[in-house]
Amino acid sequence: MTTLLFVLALLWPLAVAALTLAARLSPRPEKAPGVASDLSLRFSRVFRPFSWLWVSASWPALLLAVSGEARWQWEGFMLGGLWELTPLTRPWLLFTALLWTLAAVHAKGYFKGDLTADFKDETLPERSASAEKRRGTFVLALFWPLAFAGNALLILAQDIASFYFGFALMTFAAYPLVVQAATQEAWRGGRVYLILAVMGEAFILAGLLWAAGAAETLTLSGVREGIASADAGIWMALLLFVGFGVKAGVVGLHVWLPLAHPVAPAPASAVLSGAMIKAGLLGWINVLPLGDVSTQGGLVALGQGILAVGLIAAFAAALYGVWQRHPKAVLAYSSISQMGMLTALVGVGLVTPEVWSLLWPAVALFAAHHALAKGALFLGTSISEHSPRWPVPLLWALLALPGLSLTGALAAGMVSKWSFKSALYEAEHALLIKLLTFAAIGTAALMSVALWRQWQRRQVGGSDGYQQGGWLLALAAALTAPLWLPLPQASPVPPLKEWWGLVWPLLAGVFMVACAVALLHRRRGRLPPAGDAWWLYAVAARALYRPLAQVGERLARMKQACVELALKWERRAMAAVQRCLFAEAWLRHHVGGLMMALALVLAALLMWEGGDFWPGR
Amino acid sequence: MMLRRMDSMMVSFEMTETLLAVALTLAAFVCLFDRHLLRATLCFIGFALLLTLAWWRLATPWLALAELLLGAIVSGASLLFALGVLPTGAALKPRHDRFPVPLSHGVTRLALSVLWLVLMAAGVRHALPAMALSPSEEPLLIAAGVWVACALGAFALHRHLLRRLLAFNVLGSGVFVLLAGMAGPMLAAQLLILVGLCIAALGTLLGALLIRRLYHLEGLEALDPDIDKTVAQ
Amino acid sequence: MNWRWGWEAATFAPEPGESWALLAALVLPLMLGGLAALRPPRRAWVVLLAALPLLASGAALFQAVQGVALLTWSVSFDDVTLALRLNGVAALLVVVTQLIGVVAALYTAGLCRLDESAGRSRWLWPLWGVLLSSLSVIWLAADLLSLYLGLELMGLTAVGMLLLSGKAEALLAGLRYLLVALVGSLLYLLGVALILAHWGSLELAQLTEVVAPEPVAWLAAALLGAGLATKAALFPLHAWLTPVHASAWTPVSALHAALVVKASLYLLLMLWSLLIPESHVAPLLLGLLGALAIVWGSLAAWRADSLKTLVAASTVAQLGYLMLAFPLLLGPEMAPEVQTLAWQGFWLQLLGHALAKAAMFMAAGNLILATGESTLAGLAGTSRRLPLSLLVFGIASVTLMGLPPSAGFTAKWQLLQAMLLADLWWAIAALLLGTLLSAAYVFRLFRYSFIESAPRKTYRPLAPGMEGGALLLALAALLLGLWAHYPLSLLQGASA
Amino acid sequence: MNAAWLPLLALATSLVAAAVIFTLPERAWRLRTAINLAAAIAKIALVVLMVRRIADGIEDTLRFQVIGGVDFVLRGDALGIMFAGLSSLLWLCTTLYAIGYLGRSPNQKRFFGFFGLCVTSTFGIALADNLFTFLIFYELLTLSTYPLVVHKGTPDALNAGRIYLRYTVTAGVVLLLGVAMLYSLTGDHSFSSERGLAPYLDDHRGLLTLIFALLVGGLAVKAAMVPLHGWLPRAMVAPAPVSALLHAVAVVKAGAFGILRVIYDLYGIELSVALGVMTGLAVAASITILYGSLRAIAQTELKPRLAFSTISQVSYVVLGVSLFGPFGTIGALAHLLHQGLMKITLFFCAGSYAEELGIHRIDELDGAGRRMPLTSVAFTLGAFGMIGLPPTAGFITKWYLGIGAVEANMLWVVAVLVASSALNAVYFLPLIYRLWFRPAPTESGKAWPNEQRHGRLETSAWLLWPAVFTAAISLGAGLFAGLPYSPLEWATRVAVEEYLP
Repeated sequence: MTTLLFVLALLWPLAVAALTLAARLSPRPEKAPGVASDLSLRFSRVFRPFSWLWVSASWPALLLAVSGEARWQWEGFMLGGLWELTPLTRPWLLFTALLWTLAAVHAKGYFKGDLTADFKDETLPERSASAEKRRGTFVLALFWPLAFAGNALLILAQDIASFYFGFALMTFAAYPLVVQAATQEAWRGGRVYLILAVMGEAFILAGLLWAAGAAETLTLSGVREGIASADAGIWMALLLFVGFGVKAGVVGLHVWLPLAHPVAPAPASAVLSGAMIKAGLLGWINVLPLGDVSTQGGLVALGQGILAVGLIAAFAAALYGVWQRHPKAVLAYSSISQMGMLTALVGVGLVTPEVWSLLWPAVALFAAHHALAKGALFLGTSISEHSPRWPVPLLWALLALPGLSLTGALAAGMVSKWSFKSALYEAEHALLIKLLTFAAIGTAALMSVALWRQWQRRQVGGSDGYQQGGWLLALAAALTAPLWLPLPQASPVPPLKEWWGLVWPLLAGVFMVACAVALLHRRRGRLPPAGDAWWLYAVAARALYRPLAQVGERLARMKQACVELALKWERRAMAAVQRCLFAEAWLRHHVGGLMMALALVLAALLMWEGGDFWPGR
Repeated sequence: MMLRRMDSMMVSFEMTETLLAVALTLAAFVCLFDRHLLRATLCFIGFALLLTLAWWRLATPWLALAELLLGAIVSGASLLFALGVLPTGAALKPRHDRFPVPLSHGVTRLALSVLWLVLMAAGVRHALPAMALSPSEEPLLIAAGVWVACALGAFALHRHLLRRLLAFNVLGSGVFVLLAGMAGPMLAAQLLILVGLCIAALGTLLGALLIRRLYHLEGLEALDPDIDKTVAQ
Repeated sequence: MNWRWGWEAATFAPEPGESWALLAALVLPLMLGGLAALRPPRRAWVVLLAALPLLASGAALFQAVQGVALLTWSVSFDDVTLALRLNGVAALLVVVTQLIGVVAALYTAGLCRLDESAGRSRWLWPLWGVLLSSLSVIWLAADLLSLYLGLELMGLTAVGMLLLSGKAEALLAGLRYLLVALVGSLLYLLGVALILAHWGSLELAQLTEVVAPEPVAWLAAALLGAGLATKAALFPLHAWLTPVHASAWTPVSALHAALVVKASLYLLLMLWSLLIPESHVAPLLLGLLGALAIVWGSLAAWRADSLKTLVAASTVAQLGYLMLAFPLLLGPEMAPEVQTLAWQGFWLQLLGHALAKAAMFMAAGNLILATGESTLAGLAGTSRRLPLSLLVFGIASVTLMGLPPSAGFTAKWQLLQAMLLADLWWAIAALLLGTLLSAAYVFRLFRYSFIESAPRKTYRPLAPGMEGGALLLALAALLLGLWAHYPLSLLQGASA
Repeated sequence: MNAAWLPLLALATSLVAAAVIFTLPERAWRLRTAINLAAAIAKIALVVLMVRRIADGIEDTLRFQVIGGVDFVLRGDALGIMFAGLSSLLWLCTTLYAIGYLGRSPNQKRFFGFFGLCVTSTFGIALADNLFTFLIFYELLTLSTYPLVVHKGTPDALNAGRIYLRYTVTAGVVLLLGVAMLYSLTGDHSFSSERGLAPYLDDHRGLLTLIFALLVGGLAVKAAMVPLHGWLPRAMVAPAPVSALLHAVAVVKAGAFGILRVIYDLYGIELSVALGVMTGLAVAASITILYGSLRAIAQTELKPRLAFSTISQVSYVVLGVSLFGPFGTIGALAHLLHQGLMKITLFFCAGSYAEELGIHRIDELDGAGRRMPLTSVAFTLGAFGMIGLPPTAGFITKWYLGIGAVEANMLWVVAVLVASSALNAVYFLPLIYRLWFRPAPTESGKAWPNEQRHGRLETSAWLLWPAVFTAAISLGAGLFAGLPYSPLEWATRVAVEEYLP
């Protein structure tokens, strides 16, 4: 039964994608009225994009996650497949699949207009532009289940090959999700996403190869042990950290997030920022020897570095993000900031391994909560742009709720904050706790800014029941995450005396934003662009590329010159040969003389050789 | 014959043979180096007749007969035919060989001929060690060596086809005489010579036909009418 | 060396059947040639049928030599001994000669059917017969008199055949060839005269016992060498060859290039291994000239404008490979295994080249006949219309290039092994360079033939048998390389 | 029981087919097609039979003596049958494709005849059991591919043919010298013999190294290793099926396979390591990999880009060989097959684009994915395989190569592999992007460069299905690499044999 669920969880999304494609390729009634039979018409209706069947792509995985821990092994798959739901991956799969499901429901409403456009009469004047967008939407619908399949596979996988497969599948299948809008910005965002993704894949591949080769293993647990015991473990770990860090938005490698998220449609942003970004985190947890008490000094140093990087991300992203104009960009920076905190926690896992056993449930909870809350926030951006005719305070309170939860001021957010704080207390990381608390100020500020930017762009009408339903469900799931997330032990509710410690950053953050808005809203300065360091990278890359291109050009010219020289020599040699061959006529003329000469030479040589040249012995 | 006489071990001077040898050599020289073609051809016929005499003197009547028939009559007639003398008609118009001989060609051919003479001498000396004691006893042998060397040189030097054919014929005769002189009265040697004579006559006949035909068709007198042009390039 | 050449007493006396086969091999070509002159055959099957007894005689000789390795016949009167000996080499050569001869006859029949200068073609048949017989005599003879007879007959008939096309350039080339060949024979005769005078015998088996390294042997070797080298068109005395082949009729060129020049080379090798088996410098000189021949001939073929000139010039280069074998075969300190390898390589190259060159000339003749063009450029675009002729040319050129699995390759392989063992690096370089250059000139034709934009022309159809026979020869050359072991085992003579 | 007829028969199927095709008239289209397909299927059946027998431990051998001390030997061993199987499978695909590609164009008789010869030579190379036999078929391959390269008969094609010959014939000569030197040193040496060349190491170290250099140098030309690769991009003027076969199986693989044979079955790995030639080879292969990728990026036409990609990819095989250790070996062997499958897919697709839409340049690819979805899916799969993304076959080999490099303590090789992956992504992802995400010219009112409607489907079925089939196999070879008889499993079997004698 579980095996069947495994298979279904992984294959059903693929099947959905295939059926969606098939429905698209089957003859369409309006194009070929005579050809399409009733059956094929029904087929294309049932399997059209954003049908319920399409939404159901993530259900088997959800069911699998709910049904409990399981394990399935099949040697025939790639390098030997091993899939397992561990105490860690079960909640992970659960929140991931849930978010995908809810985002899909939201998308069902979100793309309704595009969907009808899909079957619209093709003689519209603005055909080209709309056709492109429509196609983008279809491609999104096609790749959505594929990206989910990748995401589910990487969570389930315990062997390297299928993990890496899932990771790559998710990464590349997410590209159409980013570029759906087919605008200039979308293409740019997509490009940045892809460039960094490829770099990330390269680092991951290098790290995995190294670690797996050194440890002669094919499983992720083997990689962990290998890194822990290898001499060069720190370098392997560094490679892997950087590789997954691209996905997890580690500072410096995060530049794709603020560029790709705002351009993607809301449901895609939700899964990108909620579920997929966590794949990087899961990657770290899977391959870094977190909680391994035998870790060597090098790895501890790396852990400290990770810790620092994470904290920098947590603060810097907040500081930069508040200046963003687009709410989704602000949210993207918030994701960077939140992932920074998670990065710091991973660093703790390396620095003080003994605390990891306490810490990881907190990390899982944090991840789940952040995923769903961020999902709700992103979905909320589409709600605010097409807000339903609900009472305004209610709507905006609902829109603000996940943000509040993220700052740790209430509900699941508070629980998750407390659960890692309590773990950190045990490890006596007082400074870290303080810093994380300060980071929460940033979160609060970001949330306030995001809400404010949403307010500025609010529009009424045009939203759909599915859109709102998906959003509301995500919100509810986010707020109640500790209740349903299957963690080993129930997450502790913070004692009352700690409550203030969790709430004050919110107030501080909101206050600061309010002050800043009050002070600055008259000023018309240029706001820093989204994607911060990307622009620096681009300049640097261009500066680096130019001399390289020149070198290449020079080499090409040199090669050309060599070829020409060779050709010239060849021509000359041929001319010389031609001249030489005139000697053939000379030889023809002088056969008689040559014959005489040959006889003489032979005779002379033989006599000389015989030592009897002339005239006698 | 010559060898048989060697038994006596006495130094004698064969007048007839010497005269014959000198006459033959003179005829051969004229035949090889006279630019007047008809004269050279006639000289060759004379040479062949003298050679018949020589074969007779050497007590090889079969060879004498063959030389008379094949050498003098067939070859001679062929050469005359090639000249256009025999059946009157289109004769080779310039009866002179008018090809210039560059000095370098002449010098190299002369040098080659001289060296060949040395070669012949060495060959005869080593093949017939006894001859070294009395070289004058074998005037024909010595003469034949000279013919061979000169004829080869002439063959290499001349461009006119008829003259080359003549040179070949003289060369052939020289070789035959050398063979007979060195091998003595062996039947094998005579057979070899007979075959050679036949072939030489056939070759001369064929060559003469070709020369006529070529002259008729293209007006050619030499093999490489354009040699100077191509070499100059 | 003696046992290789079959200059030793035969263990068995020839049986009557074998003697008859020998007689048939020598006389049948004459009879068939005469018959054909009276009634020139026009159809391939007639030629085939008539040639069957001839081929059968060859097969019988082959069969005989397989059993006993060496057979000798001799006739004596007075001091003259005419001797024939049949060993592996001779049997192989006879069979190949007959094969090529018959295929050439087939081709000739086809050619006559196409009504190509029918008048003179009648003369081809008796000449063909004499040529085949004289070649067989040369392969089989074991005394210098028969050899001289065969050589002269062969030379004259060859000249006669070459003249038959009647074109002015053919006459010119033929006359040059005639003069050169006659003078060459005279040098040969001079050499023989020295031998006869000094050792008093013309029989090779007897001579082996008396010949010692002394001045007469050296001088004779030099004279024989120069004469035969001229007749065999060895570099630098090769220049008469190209125009001869380029202007003659196709089957004549084929026979000439395949067999006639080889006969002189055969004699050269045989007499040198008799006279100067221990010499170092003379074979070395010939080898060096061979290296030059490879380069020179290949370059000439590469730059050739007309197809037949290309094929003819390639003969010069291919003879160079055979010359390269001389320093390996003869010489004072050559190890036996080097000699064995070179011996095998020499014969394989000779046989392979004979078959391939005959096929190549025929293919080239077909191309020229069908298109009416003799230049390479004129053959542009032929691959579409004359694929079979090109294929034959291609297969033959595989042998010429020495690419596997052809006889040329196996021969080169053996020579290469021998050279490696003997450390003759310059010879290796020449050998390999030759391969490259031969590929260069062979593929020039193909390059032209593949041009698609060439103007369409009307092609003359070919008679049956003109392509089939050539294909047979080309394939024989190809497969000879792969099944070389069998013929080579015959070459080792009785003591192998 | 040794069945000598089996290798011979398997070899003869294509040879006889070629011979028969040469005798058929040009217009006998149906008969020719039937013979081609029947021979291809028969060959596959025979190969399958041989594979089963090898799995049972029977190595069928055909042997006869060519000259004293040198035999012609064909032996169906595990390594050889890998390559033979690939060539026969892809022969079928390519034949199908070529039938569609050539349509009713002229000179088909010549084309299919030499095609059959080419496959025969490849097959012979695969099963050759000593260097002599190998050399025979190796040279035969050169000859039989020349007419295919110049098939179009244009000046471009003829020039390419000349360049091709210059390279390959020279290489053949170098190889011949090497082989001859080796034979004169050691005599006939079977690939399957346990006795390596180790006994000669002490006395002939320099000579062995020289011979190694000659052999590998000669083979590297066909394997298109830098700087001996110049012929390959030029040979792109050949028709698509030829490029496909040349790149995927016949020529470049023959070179790579030869290097495999030389190192594994002739010198032996230990000896090669002891000679110290492996590092040099690895460096050369790495340079080729990176150089090929860099040059590929600079190409603006589709087929040359694929050609440079081939240059880069084939050296993976050489790289794997030069890593001492079983994983590198497995990677090399598996890549031999995987790269063949993936690259042939890419060339099929490139040919289909050119035939159906007239697309030759890369910027013309815009939007072709929607016009020809299945072809483009196949192309995408092939490209992902080249990049080495899972689950395609390319990932499997990259993985094993990487592990092999780590095991051999050559971490820089891992860096090369990763860099090559990234570079592959740089030159393949834009293609995929153009295929799928750019608007087609038809949408802005322009037309495809030269659109033909070849069939009811997106293009002619002959062109479509072979590409889809090979793409599916290359996907399957990665996805189910752990199953028995998969390329990886078979490669592992061979590697185990090599390392555990």
